[in-house]
Amino acid sequence: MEKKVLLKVSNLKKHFQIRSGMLGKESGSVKAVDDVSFEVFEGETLGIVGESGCGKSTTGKTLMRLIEPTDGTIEFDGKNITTLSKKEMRKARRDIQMVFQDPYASLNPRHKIRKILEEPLIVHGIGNAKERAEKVEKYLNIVGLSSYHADRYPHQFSGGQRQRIGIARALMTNPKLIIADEPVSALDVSIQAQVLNLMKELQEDLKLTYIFIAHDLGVVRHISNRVGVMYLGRMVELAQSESLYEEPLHPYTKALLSAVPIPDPDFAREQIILQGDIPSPSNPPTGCAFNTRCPYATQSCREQNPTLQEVKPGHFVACHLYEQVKQ
Amino acid sequence: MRNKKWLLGLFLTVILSLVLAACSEDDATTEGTDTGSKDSASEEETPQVLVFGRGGDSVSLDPAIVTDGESYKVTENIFETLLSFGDEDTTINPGLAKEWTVSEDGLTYTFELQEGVKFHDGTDFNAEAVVFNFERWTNGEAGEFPYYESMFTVGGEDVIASVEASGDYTVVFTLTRAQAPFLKNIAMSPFAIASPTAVEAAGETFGDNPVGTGPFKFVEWKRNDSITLAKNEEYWQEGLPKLDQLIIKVYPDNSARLNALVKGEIDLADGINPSDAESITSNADLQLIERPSMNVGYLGLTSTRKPFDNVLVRQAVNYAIDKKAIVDAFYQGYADVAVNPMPSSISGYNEEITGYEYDPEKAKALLAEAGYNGDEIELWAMPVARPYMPDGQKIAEAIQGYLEAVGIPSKITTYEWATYLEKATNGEADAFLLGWTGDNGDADNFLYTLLGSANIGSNNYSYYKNEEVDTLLTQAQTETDEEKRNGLYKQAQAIIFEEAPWAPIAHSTPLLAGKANVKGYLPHPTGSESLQNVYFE
Amino acid sequence: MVNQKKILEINELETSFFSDDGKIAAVDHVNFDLHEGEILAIVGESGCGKSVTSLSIMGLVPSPPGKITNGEILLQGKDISKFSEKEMRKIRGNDIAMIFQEPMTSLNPLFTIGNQISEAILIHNKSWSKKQVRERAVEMLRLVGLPRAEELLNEYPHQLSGGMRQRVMIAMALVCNPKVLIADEPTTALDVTIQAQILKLIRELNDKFNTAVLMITHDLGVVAETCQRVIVMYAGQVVEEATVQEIFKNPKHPYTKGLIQSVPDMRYKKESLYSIPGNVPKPGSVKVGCRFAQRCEFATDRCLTENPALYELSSSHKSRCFLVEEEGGSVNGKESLVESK
Amino acid sequence: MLNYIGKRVLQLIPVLLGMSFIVFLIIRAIPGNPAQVILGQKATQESIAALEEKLGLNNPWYVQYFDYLKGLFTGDLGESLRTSQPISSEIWPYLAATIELAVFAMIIAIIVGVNAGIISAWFQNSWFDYVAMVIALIGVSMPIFWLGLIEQWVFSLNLDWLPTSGREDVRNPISPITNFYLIDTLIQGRFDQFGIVIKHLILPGVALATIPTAIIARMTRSSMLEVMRSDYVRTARAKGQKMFLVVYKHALKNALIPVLTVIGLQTGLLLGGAILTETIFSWPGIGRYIYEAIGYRDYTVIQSGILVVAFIFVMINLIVDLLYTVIDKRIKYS
Amino acid sequence: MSELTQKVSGQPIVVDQAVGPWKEAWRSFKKSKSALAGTFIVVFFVLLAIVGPLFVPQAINEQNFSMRLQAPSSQFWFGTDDFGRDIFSRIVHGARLSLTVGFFAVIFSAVIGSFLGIISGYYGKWIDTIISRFFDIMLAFPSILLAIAVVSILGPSLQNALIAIAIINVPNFGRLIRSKVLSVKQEEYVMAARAIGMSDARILWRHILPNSMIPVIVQGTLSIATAIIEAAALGFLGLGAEAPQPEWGKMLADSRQYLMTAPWTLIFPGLAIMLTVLGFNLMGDGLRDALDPKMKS
Repeated sequence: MEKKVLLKVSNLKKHFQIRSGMLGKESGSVKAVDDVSFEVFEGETLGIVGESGCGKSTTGKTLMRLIEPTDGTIEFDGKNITTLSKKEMRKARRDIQMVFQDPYASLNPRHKIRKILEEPLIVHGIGNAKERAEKVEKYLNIVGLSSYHADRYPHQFSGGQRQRIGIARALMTNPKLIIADEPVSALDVSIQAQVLNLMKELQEDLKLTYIFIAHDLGVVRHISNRVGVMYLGRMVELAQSESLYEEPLHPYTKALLSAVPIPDPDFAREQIILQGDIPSPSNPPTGCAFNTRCPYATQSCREQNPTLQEVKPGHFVACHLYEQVKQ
Repeated sequence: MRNKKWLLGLFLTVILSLVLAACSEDDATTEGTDTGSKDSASEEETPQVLVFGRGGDSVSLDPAIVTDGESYKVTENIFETLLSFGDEDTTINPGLAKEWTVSEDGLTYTFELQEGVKFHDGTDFNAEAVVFNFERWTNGEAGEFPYYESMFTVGGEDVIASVEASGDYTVVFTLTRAQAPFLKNIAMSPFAIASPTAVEAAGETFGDNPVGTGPFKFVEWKRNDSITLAKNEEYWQEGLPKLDQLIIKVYPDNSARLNALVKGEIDLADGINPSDAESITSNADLQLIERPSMNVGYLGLTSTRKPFDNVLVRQAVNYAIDKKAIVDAFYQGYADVAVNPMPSSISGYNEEITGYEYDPEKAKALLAEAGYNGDEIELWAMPVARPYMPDGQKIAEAIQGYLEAVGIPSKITTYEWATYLEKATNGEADAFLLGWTGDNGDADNFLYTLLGSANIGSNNYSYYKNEEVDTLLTQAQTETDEEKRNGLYKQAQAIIFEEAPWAPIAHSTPLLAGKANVKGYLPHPTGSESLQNVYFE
Repeated sequence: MVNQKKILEINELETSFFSDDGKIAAVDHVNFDLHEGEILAIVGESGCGKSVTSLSIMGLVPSPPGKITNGEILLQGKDISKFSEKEMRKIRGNDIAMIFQEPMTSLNPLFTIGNQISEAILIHNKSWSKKQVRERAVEMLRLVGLPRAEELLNEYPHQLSGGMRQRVMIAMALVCNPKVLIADEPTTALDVTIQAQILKLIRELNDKFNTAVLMITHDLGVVAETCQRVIVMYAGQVVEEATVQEIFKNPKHPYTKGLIQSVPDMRYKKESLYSIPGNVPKPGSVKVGCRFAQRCEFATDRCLTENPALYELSSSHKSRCFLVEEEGGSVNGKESLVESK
Repeated sequence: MLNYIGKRVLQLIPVLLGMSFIVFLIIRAIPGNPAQVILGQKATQESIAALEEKLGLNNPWYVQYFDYLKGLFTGDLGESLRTSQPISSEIWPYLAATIELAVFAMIIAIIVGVNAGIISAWFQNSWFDYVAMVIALIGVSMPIFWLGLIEQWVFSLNLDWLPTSGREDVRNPISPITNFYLIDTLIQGRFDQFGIVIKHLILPGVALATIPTAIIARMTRSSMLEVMRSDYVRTARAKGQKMFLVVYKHALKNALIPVLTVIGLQTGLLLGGAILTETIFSWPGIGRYIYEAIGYRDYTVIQSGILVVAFIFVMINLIVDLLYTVIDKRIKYS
Repeated sequence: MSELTQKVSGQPIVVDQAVGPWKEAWRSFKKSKSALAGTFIVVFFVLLAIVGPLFVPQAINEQNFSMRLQAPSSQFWFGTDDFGRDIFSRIVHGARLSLTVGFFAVIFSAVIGSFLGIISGYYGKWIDTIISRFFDIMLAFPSILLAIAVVSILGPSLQNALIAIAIINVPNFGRLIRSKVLSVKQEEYVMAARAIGMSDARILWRHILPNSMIPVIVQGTLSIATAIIEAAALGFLGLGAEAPQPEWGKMLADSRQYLMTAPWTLIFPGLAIMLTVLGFNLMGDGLRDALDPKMKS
């Protein structure tokens, strides 16, 4: 069955410049996102995982052009949104919405919930005052809050409730795609489960497509259909989530999965403990970014940067080990 | 760890310095009182050091190039003029010239100089030195010797045609026109004789290293702070000066200066507020010293501006103000109520004029007659204390009250002193407070300078112009017969009184104060005097 | 394990915070023992009182507004909760050491690593020579697996990565051979791969030195991988205490059950996660009844009016739930002792 | 580091240039004519015009400005219009007087302020804390010219403990070498005079120190309170460190950074803004020098005086920034 | 899901009222005794300025030389000055002048400073460079000298002193706002606003401005305090209020010569300045703690 591609990202790059010296000359750049390509199908959840500094959040924000990409194209619903004017892009955001990590910081502390939720509607000129009020109530109910909550301020809510509000805000304009950037990492486990369940229900009810960015591999597996693993600004592996979790191919993915503590004292496994730290993205190693920590690194890994290749149907990996296999 | 040491170091240093301070404080106090008692004991062996506190620093110590009174206060002690004023008046006395003769036509003056006088640098004082000085001034660039220009040029023409030495100790002056106050002019501080050697050697910096023949030698100048002079051991007048050292110290603030005097930090202080007079007289350690008055403080009424273009309004203002009350309140009685534009001590003063009495009813009547419409006027008050008016702001406030009472509303306006003068010169004020201190005690220096129409745009701030007055005043300038000359001035004063270009307010007695043991100090009406006769008892 | 020597006993500990609204007990009559050489986990969600418990043991509850208002903390039989600040200083870092959640902020940014480790040594070994101190510092840095130990001594914390800093913290904590190490969320701020390194290190050091470790965490995965026994806290109270096997295989308290079920397990994909409804109550807000009753699916009227005791199912398993009482749990041990007092 | 200093100094150039330009325009916008002021009330129109020409005041303003700039680039601050003295030599005694007073005041302010702040934070909500903070608040609310007067009234006139004004005992004058009298007297071994200088410094120093002390105390307190809550302070306590050392070693060094900013800023302010104190205590300082120059319309003195003060101000800021790097190795300027 | 909602709402902790940030701030403000004391002082002086002049015993400019320099008595509570004017009455009137100057000077500098700061902080780039350099220059000026220069240009009067004080305070506000805008710009809710497609102008007005204004309110209150002192200082130097206005600084300057003989002429105006300033400082501190606990001096 051919699924419809909702979002197609090709060769996305975001380099932050570092300036120094007397005249602020550009002395280098942080390659936060470096040549990332993937597709998102309608109705699915694409998880993006990685450790801090891997560029997953930057990728998410670049997709909405909250951060302007340095290079590459983003096609949304068949339309190239990288070339849209600022104004057109603002309109396009009606269909792509975002849920943020920090439910404390992403709500304006001086606005009541009603105002926060109404804002997207006003911005996009949807409905009159009455319709807007109704819609606010409706979505408050949808995310499990009550209509009387509309007249409260953000600080009167708990973290989980605030994240529900954040989700409600994202839903107000009936978007097609929601980019959720670490939506549950600031929450306690029991609350996290509530929010994850809510997101899943909403996806089914409202036919949403998610890009779910997180560092918690358990959470990502739970919610995603497909998962991409990022390391130092690059996508190192992308596959169906079953395939990725059961048979990870990239040495980094393997190590990452084996490092996750399993809440089961009887579960025995051979842990791969990686040596050393993640290199700085401003000064990444040459060749494969992972070669400094990779147990299988060869000379070519130090010299050449592997590309993301489909080594099994629907399973992409960027590693020299598999290039050879394929050839 | 390093950090801690640093802190500790700082801490110790400070503690140490505080401890040192505490210890030495005691020493200092005892020593301080010691010197104090020795001073007052006036023992021969201990040096007599007098500290004179004043309000501002000198601009330069070259008297020829400056115009400010603070500079002359110092140069009077370093330099001497050919002729000198009397101790407390402006009579002419010998100075560096012991005798002088005037030709009949008043165009040739011959001076016989003191012999055996030496400048502080050892240069001989003689006729050549006098000639050198006058030539220096005559040949100066425009604006370089402002007083020489203003006193010895009339209408762009030099008054002094030549100065020649006709012997080692004889100097002959030839004038282009007769000048009645010529001798008084010669006696003025700016025309003090400087050492030719030093002038040539120092060039532009002569003002920092002044060398004269006076009773004191220059020692040191800490700008804006103090100038130290030492006794001239070789001074030609026997037994003078009596002080060994003279320190002239700046206290810009009147109260600070008085405090310093009370505390014994200084011995003499000028610029005493009249309001402090009482506390000084009641203090046994202090004496109040009155400087003879040679000034006038007045309320100028710009006669080119409404409503003061009307003589009736000007007269009304004169009637409206209770000058006596102002003098009592703000001069604490240390002033005479002014009637004429010049003080009574100056010859030519018209005693027949009694002035406008305080009569608000009459003022109202005059205003009604003049058809004054009740427009608000600007009443300018000077921002700084002047010898002729210790507190312009407050006097303005008082005048404002009096004017209000007769129906002239006014708004007190102040500018910074520099701006104030400039704007007043431009005739921008309706009514303004100002004053004048005489330079040489001559009537011309008051009446012509302040009310002659030639000085409109300069010192005639009230823009007063009366042809009759002008004629009288120019006649008087060249009239050498004292009697006739005084007659002319009396006539002029009568007209000025009627025309009322000012409301003269007071001839103040500037106050000084000193320690009770300071003797022999005779303040001079011009404001600058030599301290050669001063001593401690 | 039970027979092992108790090194730390917490009896009826109550730590309260005082504000304008009155007294709020953040730690409410908590009892547990820590045995020599074991790793004991205190697990719970934010605000459950686990961190305050650890600070109470260290005598570092910020005061004001906090204060230990009841109970005793016995370190090898001596009640250190009654110690003066001066006496406490001799305990801290020497008998009980602590590492914190944020290795980024737990090291003083303005002093070198060497300075900070030496300080920890010198406080309790005043007579040591400079050389001795330095050698010990290098030894400790090597022990926690840091390369270039000698050079590190002259470096500042910001020059190190998060993982390295946490190693430094551990080295610093162990420098005086403490009997107890309190690790307060030691890996929460770290990436997964680094977390694995640190947890491994803690296990190794525990093995090697037989130091008892009190591991404060919210991550059940960490608990399962490192600990032998577990204490579950909820709203200031201990709600369950058991061996790690029992907790995961046979949890008794509904909260523990819920907690375990709500964790997304990376190994499986569940259709829907179990979620505990509602929110964690604010400290002091539940005055009567079981503190979990509002969120508990088994809650009865009794639960709303009566606070359950910590019932003992076996010598190694206790749970604060009336269901356990019905199963035959009994009140004994310290709790009964103290209550009967 | 050197690179950074160079860069900062380069950055100063536009600021100082802009400043010289603004000062130049402002003072020429002030009505009043320097020639008139110099010659005084008794001057004639001719002599004023002549003097204007001599001083170059009748040139167009931009010519005057570029002449002035040219001088600046060759290190020449110009000559005072009034006294014809080169400003570069004239200004130093004033500047030294102000620096001595300001440094004295800042030492008082730092010692008292920092310690009061530390102790207040350490014993938060104690009586000391309350009293110190109330005093500090009154301190920042104090019109210091009034305080100076009251000080004189109490300590000098009524109690007769300290001199009213000036820098030295007039009868026992100090021969200046560096013009820092504390240093000069020590060089000359005149310890009696050193004590006298200290006595003269106390009243104006305390008046001047009042506001900085209060600000530093408040700043130190809030900064310390924040630092005291930090993890590394908890770490230090967890090591068993003595509270005194925790406070004065671990916490203080960290808390010092924002305090340092305030110290720098206040020092800068004292150097230029002590006009009132200098007037009341007859202190021959730079503030009064410039203030009087405004009165005399001594353009060159105002221009150069303000530039020098501004230069010192920005240099202090630079030094403060560099001190950060000494205290905090995380801060790297490159 | 409805079940869940019920559970949530069934929580015992339900705050049923919307407690806005302002109300919250007021609550914490009320708790601070010193803030209340400050407010009390400020309100007292404001009332004094508004209605005081109606009740004072004597017309302030009525001169009576027979009553010069009278010590405080039941007739003249604070004594009389050298015009025989009642100092108490003059201080009451002076409150109006000082508060007016303080208030309006701060309003002007806050408005201009905020405007420049917002432009600079929000648009950045070369505008920011220019405005920031301008602020640098202004700040490097010794501010009192700048004020003196401004007054010298405009002529000494209370109104011009106000303008001078407003000018010297502009960079303080400008810098404050600029840094606040820069930090608010980084807040996640601003990112969130952009994510819903909001335009820059709207973000500026709805999100950045309201959240940046808090420090302005706090700084404004504190600046009124300094502005009052600055006005008094200018008055003291004779560059502020014109005679016979009873401005406190000018009253001090006018009475300096009576320090020894009639100290009451100095003590009361000085106390009035100090108390008013203290009031604003206390209130400003309280506001800071209540509105913006993170903000530091």
